[in-house]
Amino acid sequence: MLLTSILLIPLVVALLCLVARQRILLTALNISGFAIGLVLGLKLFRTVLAREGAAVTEWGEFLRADALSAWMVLLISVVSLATALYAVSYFRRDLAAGEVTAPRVREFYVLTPLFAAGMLLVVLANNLGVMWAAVEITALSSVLLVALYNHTTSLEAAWKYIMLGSVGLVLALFGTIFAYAAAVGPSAGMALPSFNWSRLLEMAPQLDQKLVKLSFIFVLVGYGTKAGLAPMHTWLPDAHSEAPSPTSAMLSGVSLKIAVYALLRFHILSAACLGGEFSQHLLLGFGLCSMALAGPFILTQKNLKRMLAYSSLEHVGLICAAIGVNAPLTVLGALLHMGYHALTKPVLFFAAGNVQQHYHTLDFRRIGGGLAHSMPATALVLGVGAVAVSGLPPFGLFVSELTILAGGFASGNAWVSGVMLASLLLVFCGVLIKLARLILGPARAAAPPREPVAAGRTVAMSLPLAALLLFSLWVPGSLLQLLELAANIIRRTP
Amino acid sequence: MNLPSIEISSRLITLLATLMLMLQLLLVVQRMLISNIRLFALQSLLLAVIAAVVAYVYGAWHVLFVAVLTLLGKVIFLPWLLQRLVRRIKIEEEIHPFLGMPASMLICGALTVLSYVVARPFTSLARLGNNTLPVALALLLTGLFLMINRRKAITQVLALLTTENGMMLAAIALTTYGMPLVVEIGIFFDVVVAVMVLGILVFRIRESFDSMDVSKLNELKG
Amino acid sequence: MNFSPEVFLSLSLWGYALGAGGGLLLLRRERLGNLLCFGVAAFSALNGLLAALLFLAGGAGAATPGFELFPAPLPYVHISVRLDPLSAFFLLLVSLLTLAIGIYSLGYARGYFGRKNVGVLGALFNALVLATTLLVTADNIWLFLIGWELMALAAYCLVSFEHEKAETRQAGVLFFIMSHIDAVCIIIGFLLLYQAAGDYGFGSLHAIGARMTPGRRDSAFLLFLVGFGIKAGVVPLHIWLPAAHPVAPSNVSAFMSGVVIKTGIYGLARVTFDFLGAPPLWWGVTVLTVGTISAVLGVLYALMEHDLKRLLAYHSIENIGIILMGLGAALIFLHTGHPLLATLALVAGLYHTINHAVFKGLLFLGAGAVLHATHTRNMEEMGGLISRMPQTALFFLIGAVAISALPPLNGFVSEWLTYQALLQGFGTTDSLMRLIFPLSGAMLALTSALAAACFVKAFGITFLAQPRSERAAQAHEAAPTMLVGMGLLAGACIALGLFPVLFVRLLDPLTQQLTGQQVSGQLSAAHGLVLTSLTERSGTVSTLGLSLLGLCLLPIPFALSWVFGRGTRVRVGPTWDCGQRTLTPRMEYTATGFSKSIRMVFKALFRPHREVQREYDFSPYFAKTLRFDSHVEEVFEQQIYRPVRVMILRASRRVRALQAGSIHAYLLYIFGTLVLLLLLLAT
Amino acid sequence: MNPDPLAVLAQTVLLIVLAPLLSGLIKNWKAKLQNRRGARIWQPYLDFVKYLRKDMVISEHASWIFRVAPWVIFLTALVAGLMVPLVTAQAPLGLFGGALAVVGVLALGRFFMALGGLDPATTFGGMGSSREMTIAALAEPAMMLAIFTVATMAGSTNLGQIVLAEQEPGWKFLDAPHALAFAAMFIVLLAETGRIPVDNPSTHLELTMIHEAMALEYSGRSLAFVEWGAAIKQLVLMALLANLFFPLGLAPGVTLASFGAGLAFLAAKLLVLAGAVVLVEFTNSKLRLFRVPDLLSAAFMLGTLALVSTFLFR
Repeated sequence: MLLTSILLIPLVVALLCLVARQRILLTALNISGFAIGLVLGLKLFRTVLAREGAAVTEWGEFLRADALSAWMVLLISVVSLATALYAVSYFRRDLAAGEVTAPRVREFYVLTPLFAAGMLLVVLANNLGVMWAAVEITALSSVLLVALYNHTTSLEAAWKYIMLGSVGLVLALFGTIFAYAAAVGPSAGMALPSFNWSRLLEMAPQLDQKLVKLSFIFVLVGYGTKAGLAPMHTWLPDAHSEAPSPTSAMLSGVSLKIAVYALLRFHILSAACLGGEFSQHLLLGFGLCSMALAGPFILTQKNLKRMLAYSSLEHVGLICAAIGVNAPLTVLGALLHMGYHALTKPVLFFAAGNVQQHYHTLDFRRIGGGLAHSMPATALVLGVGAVAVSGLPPFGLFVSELTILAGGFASGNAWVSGVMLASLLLVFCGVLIKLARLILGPARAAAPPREPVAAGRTVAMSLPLAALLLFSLWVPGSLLQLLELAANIIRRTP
Repeated sequence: MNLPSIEISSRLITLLATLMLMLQLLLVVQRMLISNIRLFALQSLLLAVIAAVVAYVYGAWHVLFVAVLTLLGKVIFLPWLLQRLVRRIKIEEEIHPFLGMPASMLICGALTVLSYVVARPFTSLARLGNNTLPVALALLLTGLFLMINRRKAITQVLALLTTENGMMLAAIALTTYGMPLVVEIGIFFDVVVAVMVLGILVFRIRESFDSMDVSKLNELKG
Repeated sequence: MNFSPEVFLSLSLWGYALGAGGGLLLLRRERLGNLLCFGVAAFSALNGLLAALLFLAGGAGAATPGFELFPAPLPYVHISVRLDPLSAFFLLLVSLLTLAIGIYSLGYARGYFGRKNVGVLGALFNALVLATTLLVTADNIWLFLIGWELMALAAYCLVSFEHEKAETRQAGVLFFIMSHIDAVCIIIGFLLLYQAAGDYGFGSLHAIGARMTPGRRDSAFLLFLVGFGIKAGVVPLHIWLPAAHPVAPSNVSAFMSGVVIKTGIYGLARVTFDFLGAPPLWWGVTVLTVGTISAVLGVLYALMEHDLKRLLAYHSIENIGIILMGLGAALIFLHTGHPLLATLALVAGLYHTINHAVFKGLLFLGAGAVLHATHTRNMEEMGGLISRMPQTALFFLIGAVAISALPPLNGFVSEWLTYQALLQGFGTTDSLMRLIFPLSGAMLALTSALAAACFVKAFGITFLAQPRSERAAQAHEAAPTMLVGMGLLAGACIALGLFPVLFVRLLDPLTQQLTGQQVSGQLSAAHGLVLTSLTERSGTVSTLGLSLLGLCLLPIPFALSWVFGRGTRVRVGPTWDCGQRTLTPRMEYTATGFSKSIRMVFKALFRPHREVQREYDFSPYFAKTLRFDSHVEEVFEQQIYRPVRVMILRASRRVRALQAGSIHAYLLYIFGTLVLLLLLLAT
Repeated sequence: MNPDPLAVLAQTVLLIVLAPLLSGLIKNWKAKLQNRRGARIWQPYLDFVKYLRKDMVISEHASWIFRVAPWVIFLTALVAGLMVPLVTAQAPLGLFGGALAVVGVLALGRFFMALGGLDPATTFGGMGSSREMTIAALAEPAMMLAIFTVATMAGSTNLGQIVLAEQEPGWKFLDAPHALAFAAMFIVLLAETGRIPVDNPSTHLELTMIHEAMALEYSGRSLAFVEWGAAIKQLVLMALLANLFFPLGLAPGVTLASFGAGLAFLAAKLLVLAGAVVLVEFTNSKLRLFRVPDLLSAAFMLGTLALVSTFLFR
């Protein structure tokens, strides 16, 4: 009943929010829903650990949660809880400023749990077709979230997001069908071969090799578009910068990783069938390409949220490349990196949201600088968040990045780590130059009056940051054990 | 289910698939929006017939259910919805796509050849009609090319739906009994909801931008 | 609780952490925050000093076992520190500087009351010292890199502490980018070592070079040389140093110039002597050449500066060059198989490291006091401060004499040792390569003479003659705590200068670890009074003897003036002014004027630009206003760094065009990728 | 070989007495060459005594450095002198420092003299200090190369050891390295003691004087010690040059008889060297300030050639 309850809670919250009127009720519903989700996530985490990594299945293998999906469930619930907490003060200010109408806020509170439910379904569904449908649900719910404001730019971003997303999903469906067709051949005698991932994994060696290659290519381009890998990433900066900050936090924080999760399922399948090289090289290539591409865009960036979006592009590229290298340390590092990035990126988007509400623009030149004087609390959080996202020591991203690099060296492909380090350096310089100019400097005359200290908002904003610092200094043994189990699933070692 | 009916049905399916490809090429050429929608409806009809034939030959009743769904959804409901949208927005004609007629025809030909080349190693697999997979791939690739080539939002949505038809054809052709019902329904509803969301967006874009020309949507740079 | 070095070390580390935390808590109450932060920093520094002295004096050759400071966040990431002679020596250096700067800052930070948040300054300073101490005593690659990046981060925040000025922000960003570039180089270097060793601990990395392929070993060395070279401020990679040090608060620039650039030297020494094993010849030659070039160019550019703190920053580059000369010579001797000479050169390099830390710290603290009093860094607006700030002037003079390598102070002793090492190096090989030693010796002589000229200018223009501006006229003596801080370092300068033999004995365990030789016995003669270069015959010097001799001879001039000039009186009168009315401060020699002759001599290098704009009403002979501007072209900045930056930005703008906004282009990218992959699959 | 007080005292007296005589001699000879009668040889003694008797006028802007500088100049010259072997092969204070220490101590004297020049806020003092430090900076590498040549040939920087090594039988007197090194040291001698091609000791013309400009503000006792210190420094450098390259007559031990013979030899060598200096002064005119670096770079080249020749020609 655990998995179904994890799925049902957000759906119920979504339905209730359809009915509820007052904003307080909506926020309470959302926060409590996601809090319960987190508790259930932790319960799932403990049960998976208790079963030594054997998968928790319900509805006759329709829902299945192994170590990898348990880790994903944790990330989804943490990010959505943080978003819900921040959204309270965010929309209070937006409503006060007349930026958005009450029905649209209600639309936000309905769609966000739906979005979370979609993501949870993706990670819990065992059937690849259902997984595809779940990704489609996340796409559709997040499109309307992106188009929440009625500016022309957010409509444009939403349109590009839905068009490119749909094309990606059609290709992903093609890939899924080819994978399914590969299973039809060998099991001619039996009845309809099951579309479940676990069964397909058992039959992997007998699958038709050519069809599996074709399917991985389509899935790579399809889900790669949703994950924002390099040449297919063009929708990412538009969607993440035009969406309301809570939504872009969820988009950047975890929805990219859901698409990467889907890609990983097929990567494990094709590795089991064809032997790792084919899919690993592709993942490595696309990952490095995304990392390399992020640098130039950040160096010449003019908009704060777009810069954060490109930083997410780089981190997703790093995760894919690390999994492509497929050394024990790099895969563990990649999973650890997913966790730390999921805690860091939302904080930056929350701070960017504050800046947008205060200055009504995100353009570096128009804000000019002196953020430390006009918005001291937000500037501090933005600064500390930037330090974390650039992978500097006190925070965990440094440890995960260095683990990946050490893994790259240990497994003999040092050049990969070299390219990674070069692009990380380029992005670091870009982020430093832009944010130093934004945060530091004298108070500007044209800047709006000093921001009143909203204690509630600052706490909500910096909660994930505190969690990040805690988990940077002390990684609990059980969490590490879960990550090792997940890494074994990805690398298919028993 | 005697032997000759399989022979006849596979030849029939090959014929229908080729017709679908022909319709696709017509779509590429056609300028008028309304006729585009009707062509799409016709193509969906052919797809439904193919599904019916497969269902009849293998007695797989759930494929028949898919045929009926396709008939209701894609042949009747979606074209009606799109036509209503087109009439309310009162834009009739695609002014001038990026590539002229001859160039786009040439590219579609090349794409079809590519899909045949890619699909060649899988001929041993296909049981019903030996060219359904290449046709499906061709539909996908030409549909994508159509999306790239056209400026109007509605045409892009139509192109997306044709690629979706190609996908359904591949599903039916490659797997003797089609995909599990749950998956079919999931996919179908997603497509319908997607079109409705696209409709909402097109309507909102129509309000803020006075035209449906998608190439005007280029404010977000860098 | 036995008083072993580890106890003091952990006390010192936790002390700094407490100071940092305390500073953040006491943001509101400035006075208490200042006292707590810098007081705790000074106390912890004292602990660190005791730990280092106890360890080195104990002569314990073997390193103490590493102990965990903090439970490991990940199984392979251990936060464990270990004291071995090399890290103990640098711990001594860090703690000595922090003690003096801590005391100094108690007075200096008062200047920021009301203006800036002193709690933040104290907390960041404690964090910087904590990171540096962790870095120096780290026991594995992880803690070293964590310490390295934390140091860079804390130093960046401190450099841009007064971020209202645009110059400070730019300098801070440049500093942080360069530190990150050197962090990247070092990470790749260490991962190459990890690849060979399979383990992160420094213990397992010892002499790992033997087990690496020559190609990988050389690339590791080059990466480390570039990485640590950037942090040390070696010439082609030095541009951040003269930008960052002047804009930082003076106690921070003293710490950065005295200690932070020494972490580069620590890294280089640890890697080349401890990890990479027997060096090939070209390593030593590269380090020696780079050292010589840095020394000469450092001092030449220092001479052209009229900003007091930029002048001192360039001098850091010069002294780092001298240290690298010592280390380079030691590497060459290790290759040619002369361990005793290598140890002499190593002792010379490390002795100069601590000397430079002490007198550069003293000079920066002095400059800080001057800046605190006159609110300007421009020497052209100073003058006559010796009568207004007598103690600061005396301490600055001691620092100036020490840095110009004049007997009897410590600069002379370490440069004497370097000369001896270079001199005896000339006789070791027969190949033409031996010419490099005397040539770098001559360049060292040129450097120290130019340094003397530069500090005559710095001291003379800043402290002597008449005040050139109103602000300099109203200068007042620095606070007592600042004087105590400076006095401590001045005392250290004198002690290190007069009693070198004592200090060389402290270096014994270190040379035993790095080159397997102990030379303090050979280096001292006449029961500790005289310093020799390995054999008494090859050269001796005794700074103590010289100063005592000077005192003994003092009665002779007194006697002469008593015998002949008993009844003479001393009268104070106006300076000779060729009969004009009075000598105004505008007639005095200026810093730019003082360095004019050297600018003319080295015209080819400086390419000076000189511009005079005259405004006159009716006749060109009676100018209404005269504007004179002369500056020296920043060769490295213009020729190397600016073109690279412009090229990168132009390439990025071209890549930016990819995201041009048209959805058709985006669809084309996806379509293109798909078609490409399909073609790839089909063939 | 720890220093015995008798030798130290003797050498100190010798230095203090001989220095003014030497500069007086040089002035006298130069005058005679310009067919002038010139001042008496012992004129400098009278000048120094006269200065000692006069009152001292100190500038109002000057600080304690202005008062301390003359003492430092005088004492550093004396200390440097005690480390140079004048009469006996072993300098009385050879243990305390070799060639490098002599250079360092003289540099300390120069440092304080330059500060003394800057202190009374006069333009001439600043100009003198700036030029003095520039020339010293350019002269030092050449001097260091010469010392390196001699030191490597003898295997030690200790002046006593170098002289002893040179007195061994198999020592060729002016072989190539020593000749080149001597030439380089001679140019450096002219630069350091402010002789004609570099600086004109007898002029008060503010555009050309270097050493004189720094001593402009001194009067009375201070002036005496500044001038005396300069004279001692000149003697020390000349003795260093003479004994290092022509170590004739330097007795290894310290006995009364050897002291007398050593003195005679020293006097002869100094006279020859002084003659050379006077000849150079007489035949040349003062170089323009920005031509002096070319002269000093010539000295640097000579030094490098000397160094190279130590192992190329042997």
